[in-house]
Amino acid sequence: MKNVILSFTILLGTWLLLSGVYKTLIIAFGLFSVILTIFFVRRMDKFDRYQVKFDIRFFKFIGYFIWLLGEIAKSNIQVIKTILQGDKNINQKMFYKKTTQASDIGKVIFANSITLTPGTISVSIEGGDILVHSLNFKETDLDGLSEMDKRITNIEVSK
Amino acid sequence: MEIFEILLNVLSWIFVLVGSFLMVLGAIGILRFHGFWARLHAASVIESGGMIFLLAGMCLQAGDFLIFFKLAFIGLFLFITGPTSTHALASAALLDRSKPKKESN
Amino acid sequence: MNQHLVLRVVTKLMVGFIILFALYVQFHGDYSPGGGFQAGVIFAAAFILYGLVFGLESVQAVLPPWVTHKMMALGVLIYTLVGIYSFFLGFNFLDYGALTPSHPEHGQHYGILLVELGVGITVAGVVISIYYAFVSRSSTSKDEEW
Amino acid sequence: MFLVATIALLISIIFILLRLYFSETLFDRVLAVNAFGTIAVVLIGVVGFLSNRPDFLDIALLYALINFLGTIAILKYFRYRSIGDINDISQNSSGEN
Repeated sequence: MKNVILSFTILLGTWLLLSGVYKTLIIAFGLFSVILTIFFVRRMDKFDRYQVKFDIRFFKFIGYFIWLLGEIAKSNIQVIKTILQGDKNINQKMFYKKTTQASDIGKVIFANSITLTPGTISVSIEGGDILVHSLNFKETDLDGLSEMDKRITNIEVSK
Repeated sequence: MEIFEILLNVLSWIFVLVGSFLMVLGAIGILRFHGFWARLHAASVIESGGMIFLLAGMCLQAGDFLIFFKLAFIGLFLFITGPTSTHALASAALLDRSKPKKESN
Repeated sequence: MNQHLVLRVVTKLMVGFIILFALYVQFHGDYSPGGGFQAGVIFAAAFILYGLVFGLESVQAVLPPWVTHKMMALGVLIYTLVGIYSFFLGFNFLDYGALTPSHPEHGQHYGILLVELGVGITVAGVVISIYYAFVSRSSTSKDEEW
Repeated sequence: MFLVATIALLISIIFILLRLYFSETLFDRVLAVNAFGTIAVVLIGVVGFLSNRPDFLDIALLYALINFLGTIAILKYFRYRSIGDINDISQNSSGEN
């Protein structure tokens, strides 16, 4: 029930901000649309028997997001240097990185954060390990990934 | 009030210029690098850095809350789906390549 | 693709917003670009994305083929009924003014909304049915053969 | 300002089209198309600002959605040679992916 109310609020807020036309008729259509959307999403949850629990702490997530933007800026500079120098002397490597997240959503945030920072790409998730491909591998990269891993484990709701 | 507007304009100029620069550099990287896996990293400059800076520059020029929100919505959508499609592409291309030995660190 | 964790979670996260965006495009036909056809396609895109990631069985359980077949007819029915309604009140076919004779402008507004709704329902039904028809064919080659 | 951005985006689109034409493998082409899509989304927004018609943003959002969907569908077709019945196939070739 709590989930339904939360998603109702988020979807209705999205509708009101997308729409910009605040007439009674359009807002009524908005309510109808939100209810239809929730109906379909609940049906999907019911039939594929795979429910994603978005158990993350919102404010810590915002903090993580800002930290991630900084990381993206830093690694962009690294990759730009490589682009300007050409790829004659780069050291490509593929390696496994252990994750400490318990939930699916945590692992997905970790994999997508790795991909978002240019220079490293998550290739696949296999159980508790993520296969990472690095453009210009240095030993210090592993520390950066461990730092990211720790921060993401921090925003998960601990059981 | 005027100072504020000038500051906003300067900031959005910087963002848009940096974003355009990153886009062109990413495209050069895609053209210049050898091998699929290196190109994947050049494309991710376009998908993260260039996209974020250009959309942020446009956000500062929006002048209307609804337009601002729509730009933020597009940015968030690309922010989530961009890495997802890159990840799917990489894992599809993995079939052609041998995986490394499993030793986590 | 069933083992693909990132795709599964991202699809679950996005699909609700995509359906909402489709309905937004549907009901704002006269304020911003878009309208019935685009809304139907986006609505179908949400279900096609879901079907690609979670498989045909799941998506057909959520929206069974008989529903999409009925949707195709329902949209055309709405469209035609609006036309015939004005026809019988002594106006031209699809003359929206007939809906509220005292206020022709309002009638036009409601008429366009109704007709767009019909177009949207039909397009969504047709596109999803085409997807089902394509995907239901059994594949001819196995994974190891290429 | 937006004129500069438009020109830069068009230049990058030309580079990516060159890559698309001179590509070596299938995945290179998917990569180029995917990057092209991202640039096109931003380009639609920039052109909307350039011509003072920000309602283009709805179209940009739609393009982003179609780009994502198209990439997933193409990759799935490469992987399984069919966009449909993955469930029976993925059981046969378990251990991959």
